[in-house]
Amino acid sequence: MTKALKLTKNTEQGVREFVKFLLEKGNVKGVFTLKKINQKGSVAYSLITTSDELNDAVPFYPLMPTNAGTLLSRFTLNGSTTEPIVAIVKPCELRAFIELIKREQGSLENIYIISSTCGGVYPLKIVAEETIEKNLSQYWDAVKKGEMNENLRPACTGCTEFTPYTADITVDLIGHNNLDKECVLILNTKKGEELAKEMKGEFLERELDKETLKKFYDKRDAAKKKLFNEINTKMKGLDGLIEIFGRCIGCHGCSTVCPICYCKLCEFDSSDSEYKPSTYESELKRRGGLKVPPGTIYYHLGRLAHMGISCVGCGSCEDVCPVDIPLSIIFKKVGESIQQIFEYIPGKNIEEKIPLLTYEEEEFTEIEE
Amino acid sequence: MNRKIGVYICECGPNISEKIDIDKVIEAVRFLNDIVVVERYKLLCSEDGKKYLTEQIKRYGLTHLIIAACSPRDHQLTFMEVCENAGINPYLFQLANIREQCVWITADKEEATKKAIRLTKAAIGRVRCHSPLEKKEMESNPDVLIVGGGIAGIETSLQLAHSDRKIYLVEKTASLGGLIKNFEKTYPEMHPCSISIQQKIETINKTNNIKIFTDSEVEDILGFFGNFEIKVKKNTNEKDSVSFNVGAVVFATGSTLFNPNKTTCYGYGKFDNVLTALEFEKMNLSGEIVLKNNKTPKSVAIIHCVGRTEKGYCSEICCMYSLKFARYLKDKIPDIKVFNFYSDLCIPGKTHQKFYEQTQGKNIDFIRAKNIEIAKKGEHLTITYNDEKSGKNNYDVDMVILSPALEPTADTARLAEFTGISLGDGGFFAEEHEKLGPVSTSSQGVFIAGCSQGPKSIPDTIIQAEAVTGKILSSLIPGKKIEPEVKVSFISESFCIGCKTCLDVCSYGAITFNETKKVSVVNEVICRGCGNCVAACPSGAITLKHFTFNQIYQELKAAIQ
Amino acid sequence: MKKDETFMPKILAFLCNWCSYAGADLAGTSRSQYPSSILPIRVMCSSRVDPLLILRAFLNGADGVLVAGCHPGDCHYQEGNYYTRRRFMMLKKVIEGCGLESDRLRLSWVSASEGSKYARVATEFTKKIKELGENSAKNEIFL
Amino acid sequence: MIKPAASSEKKGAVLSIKTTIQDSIRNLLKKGMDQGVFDAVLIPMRVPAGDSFSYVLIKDKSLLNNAVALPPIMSVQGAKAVSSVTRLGNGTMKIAAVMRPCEIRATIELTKLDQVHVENMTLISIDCPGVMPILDFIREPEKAIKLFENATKSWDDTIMRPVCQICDKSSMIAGDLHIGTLGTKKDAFFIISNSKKGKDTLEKLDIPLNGNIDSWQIKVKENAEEKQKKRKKTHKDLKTKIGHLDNLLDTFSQCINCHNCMRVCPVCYCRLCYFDSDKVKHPSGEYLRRAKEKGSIRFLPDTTLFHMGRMMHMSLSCVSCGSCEDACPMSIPVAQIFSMVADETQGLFDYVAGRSSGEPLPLKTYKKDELHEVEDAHD
Repeated sequence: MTKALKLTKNTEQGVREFVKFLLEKGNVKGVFTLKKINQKGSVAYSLITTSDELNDAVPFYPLMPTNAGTLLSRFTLNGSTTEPIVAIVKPCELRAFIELIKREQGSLENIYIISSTCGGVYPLKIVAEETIEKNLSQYWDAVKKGEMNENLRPACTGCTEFTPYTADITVDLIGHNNLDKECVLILNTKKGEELAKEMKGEFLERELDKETLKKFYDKRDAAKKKLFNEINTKMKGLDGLIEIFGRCIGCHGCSTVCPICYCKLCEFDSSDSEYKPSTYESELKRRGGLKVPPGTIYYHLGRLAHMGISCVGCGSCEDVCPVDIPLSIIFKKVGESIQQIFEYIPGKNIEEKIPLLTYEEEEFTEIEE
Repeated sequence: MNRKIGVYICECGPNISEKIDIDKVIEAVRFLNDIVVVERYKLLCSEDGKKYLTEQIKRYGLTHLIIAACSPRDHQLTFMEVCENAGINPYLFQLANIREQCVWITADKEEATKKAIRLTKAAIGRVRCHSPLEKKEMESNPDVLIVGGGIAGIETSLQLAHSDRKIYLVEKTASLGGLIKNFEKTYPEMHPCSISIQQKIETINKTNNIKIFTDSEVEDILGFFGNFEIKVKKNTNEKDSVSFNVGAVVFATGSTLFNPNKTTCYGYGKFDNVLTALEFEKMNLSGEIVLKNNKTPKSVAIIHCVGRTEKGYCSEICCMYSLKFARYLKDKIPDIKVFNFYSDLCIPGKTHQKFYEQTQGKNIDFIRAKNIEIAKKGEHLTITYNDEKSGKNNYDVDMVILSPALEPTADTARLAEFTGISLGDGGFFAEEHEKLGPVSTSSQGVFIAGCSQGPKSIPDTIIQAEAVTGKILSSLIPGKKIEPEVKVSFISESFCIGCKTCLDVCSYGAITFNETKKVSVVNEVICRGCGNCVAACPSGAITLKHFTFNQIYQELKAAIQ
Repeated sequence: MKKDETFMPKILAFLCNWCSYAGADLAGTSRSQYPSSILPIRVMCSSRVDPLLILRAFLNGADGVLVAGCHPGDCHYQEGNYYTRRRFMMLKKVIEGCGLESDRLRLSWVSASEGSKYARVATEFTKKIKELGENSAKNEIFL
Repeated sequence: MIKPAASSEKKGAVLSIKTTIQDSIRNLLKKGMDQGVFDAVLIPMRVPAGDSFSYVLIKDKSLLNNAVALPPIMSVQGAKAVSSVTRLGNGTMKIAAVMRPCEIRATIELTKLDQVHVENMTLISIDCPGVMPILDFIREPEKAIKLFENATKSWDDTIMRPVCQICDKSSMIAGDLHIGTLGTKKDAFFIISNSKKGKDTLEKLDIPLNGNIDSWQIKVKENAEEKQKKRKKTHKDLKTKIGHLDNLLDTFSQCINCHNCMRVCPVCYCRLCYFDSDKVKHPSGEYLRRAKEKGSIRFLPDTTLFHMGRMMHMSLSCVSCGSCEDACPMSIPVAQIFSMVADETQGLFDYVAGRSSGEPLPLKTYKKDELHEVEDAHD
């Protein structure tokens, strides 16, 4: 059994007060969490240093403006944080951060991670449409009952990795009946225990309810299979790919927001990917015509080859796609199929090497004919 | 740049001319961009051919050269030399292999001609993207550090000392000679051994350009081939450390014996009169073979293959020295009964079989046994075992000699880490290539000789010592600069994101990380130009010179179009 | 995909300099016969073969891509081919996951002494590619 | 203010439409290819799935049958397509590029930055009724095509992007040739030359420049004046709405830093944007310090800096094409804001982005006697 801290407040309020306490005690000097930033109800990740400002924090808001993995990486890219902070992030954001750390793009040092079992987030367009507030009570109702919500990001609908692996503290959300009366913080690590030690509340032994989560997993898994099957019927041959990606406008927004795409300058934006006039001429001779700018399929397949191994399936790519290409499901599907051959779950374990940076002498002997 | 590419197709006597329609190839490439001349010639690699090429290059003012002929494995260097002599950078040349991989693999003349055209076009596509590369030269230090004063180290030192260079020989114990100074005789000829090693040590002491450090250890090795910085410290005095520079390093750290204590069944360390092979050699060298109670043994068991299962390899020499022990015993105590317990006899080599037969002839028993256990029974030792046919069996003997496996010495791992080389099976130094590079390592300029590379006999050790000598003599010539590989990787600072992916995949430790700039940097002297890092880098920040993305891409594009 | 008996595929073969290129040379010197469809590209080590190069070749209309290197454990550069194998495996999954024909890619270990193996791989692979037919990417406009 | 070309330079022909105007344009281009006037044509074409259009560089004449000179959407700004083909040089092909006026103008801007080479290119524009928001098309392509067709006939802009609804430069501004559809009879359209290259091209195509284009000129002028009024009003309203810093911050508060707006912008030509570079990546201490100053900072900070910085970098060349807004996942009215700022910055220098390749970029030149209003008053 793991240690846990129970507060008799509704979960969001409880967490807010917990981090307020940490800030006031000086245990941390900053809180990184989602926060309402204006009257309109816009929500953004913020770095908060005073407890007053925490009143507007909405740590479990079902929205991911930017994958927090990217943001924490940006925060610690030029050296680990000089003062301790606590970050409240979603499981896939934590996993993305871990993947980035493996690539030397950040550091966990001096950062306490609070995460939760995650019911998924809504697509960002819901903010533009200003309809999110209407959905909230229904959202939390479903989470409480361990049921799936509708109209989430497709990536969330098919997400089976909704439990964090390496958080110091996990907040019990999915299937937690008393969400609005109590707040249960599961203290997974020594770091987490240490942090919660002086907080006023009831300390008990508690774990996430495996059975509830298994049921939830099964629902998600079925949804995922359905999504994968749907995309599989479309992804048939080059023609199928062109049908899907043909409307891509080449903004590369998917790679800009992808937490795993960490390059300074993407190879597909570099001069290596440019066509010379003579290239166009020889291509035209052969094909009769060529889409301009060219290289759409190459870009998407190439990106899969680059980051598929670490894709955490957060769905940010699809959310920013101006032409609604079902990127998140494609990347999740292909990503998982790559990850499976190496039995790798991105971001699960910080010690585990990225499969492409290591090898075993005896493996995949079947592909060599 | 205004390119002027000349294309020359070699008839290779009848080899190529009869198999394809060379004129069709000429037709197909004549009007491509930048081509100023396309010709055929009977044999380009001949002296006449080379002269012809030189004249052509000058006559047309060629900037790039394409030759369609044999495999680059045959004449790439020949033609690069022609380029250099004729004033073209040798890397502005490309050889299309239309012989081995084109005309010789099919009888269909038409198909072969088509393929030859594709390959020639591919070479042209590639050469257009070539950049000149300049030979690099570096001053190098001809001196050599040899770690380990056993037979491998001594032999290497003596061999190298004949050339004009200084040798530093570092031995961690108080005296040179290694394990074999304890051996009375060597098999199979049973010649005296300790005497000849003494003579070698005397010679080494007299040789001026060999500096010997005994009771000393290597503390650090920095740098690379041609320019290593060495730090050696005295074991007896922590503060007493010396630094010097060398151009090459030889690890001849030898091996040590598997400790039989690790398995309880032999009673080693528990019962009297259970000795290891080395303890027995020492006893034998001292003159008298006796039991603890000073009595002469009447029966002795020699147990082969001690630790073989645990280590997972056969140590090659134990069977032979066990036979030698039987000889020692018979020579000194003619009535003695000797039992050899073995699991597999290893007696390779042209003279060893004879030695084995002669040893057998002297009424010495060989028993193939499993599950050997030794117990004390009064004054005696009882050996219980399972033999091949009759099952469980036992013998009582006065003395037991264990022939343990050889394992690397304790400092092997430390030295490997200094030089960035890896450890192979059994924890011995890993050679560059099991067959093709048995004494080189992944770090250029670091060599291995003797048992530090794996268990081996004295002759094999000397062969390696001589091989290392040859390698050093030919690559590290006093007064001559060394030419590091020029086709190496290069990392663009502005593209590098600092994820250290390249550091992980490089087998040579050729890439380091600049912590201030947060970018990876290739040490061009260490890089061997395999290109692994290039394919690993997601940012496209790494270029392998002469095998750039564009060069390969243009080659393949021209090939399939 | 059109099927055509006279179809002569264009198969790129990335060969490592030390083993497979030498093996391919040996196939020639020992006059092993195999289809002229194979177009060799020499690289120093199979690990130089960036998956993106293969992707580009594929989208440029190469009917097949063969990557050949030293046998595991025999790499001239010690361990390059182990990385090649992982990258190749991954690329195959990407191609497959996107509904494309991953059979157009093949990885083979060919040592310097395996001329006949090289000829066999070349023959088999050509046969396979002939079955698959021409790579439609060759004439595609909307790539 | 637009400086129209002197009417004497504008000469045109009246061509008859046999089936549809699209067909007539295709035939004209085919004729050009047949006669070797063009080796290739850069023109939009519907993608195989039918859910978008894409620029295609066509050499095989038969492909022209699927070309659409005036598609309902602008998936990729045409200047980006021209840049992709010619950034590294003119090449040897003579190319006819058929684009919307704002795409031609962006192309002209890029000539000033050496990002396109149009010496071998004939730029052909067409009267533009605007484009629909891209998602409106993707979600219901067939319906959108009908809607657009009707809107083109009636010149009704209500279904178009907001920024198209206030576009006062939707006819011939720059380029070599222009296809006029305003003020024509049902079965005819105009082809108007706007440069020597345009004139030569028509000569080679045996099209005499003796048509009466007055009705077109009148209609274009009317249209531009009407739109200009609307534009000014919209900008004024917008300014009152976001004129204050707080409001501006509020407008950009929804920005998620995807930088799509920059990526699709035809005149944002940098390979690596300053706002994506190391220069905007700070050590953690710096972020913490800034958070402590205010009690809290948005992470990432500097979103407004990005947008305003971008205004500094590109508003002088902004052609108000609206690509940015189309690509914004958060539906921030970027294009409208940028068009407002662009009108002001360009107005400072009496500069109109893409009006003429002869006009130097304002920040690459200066006049000795100008802009004294920004100086401190001195005696």
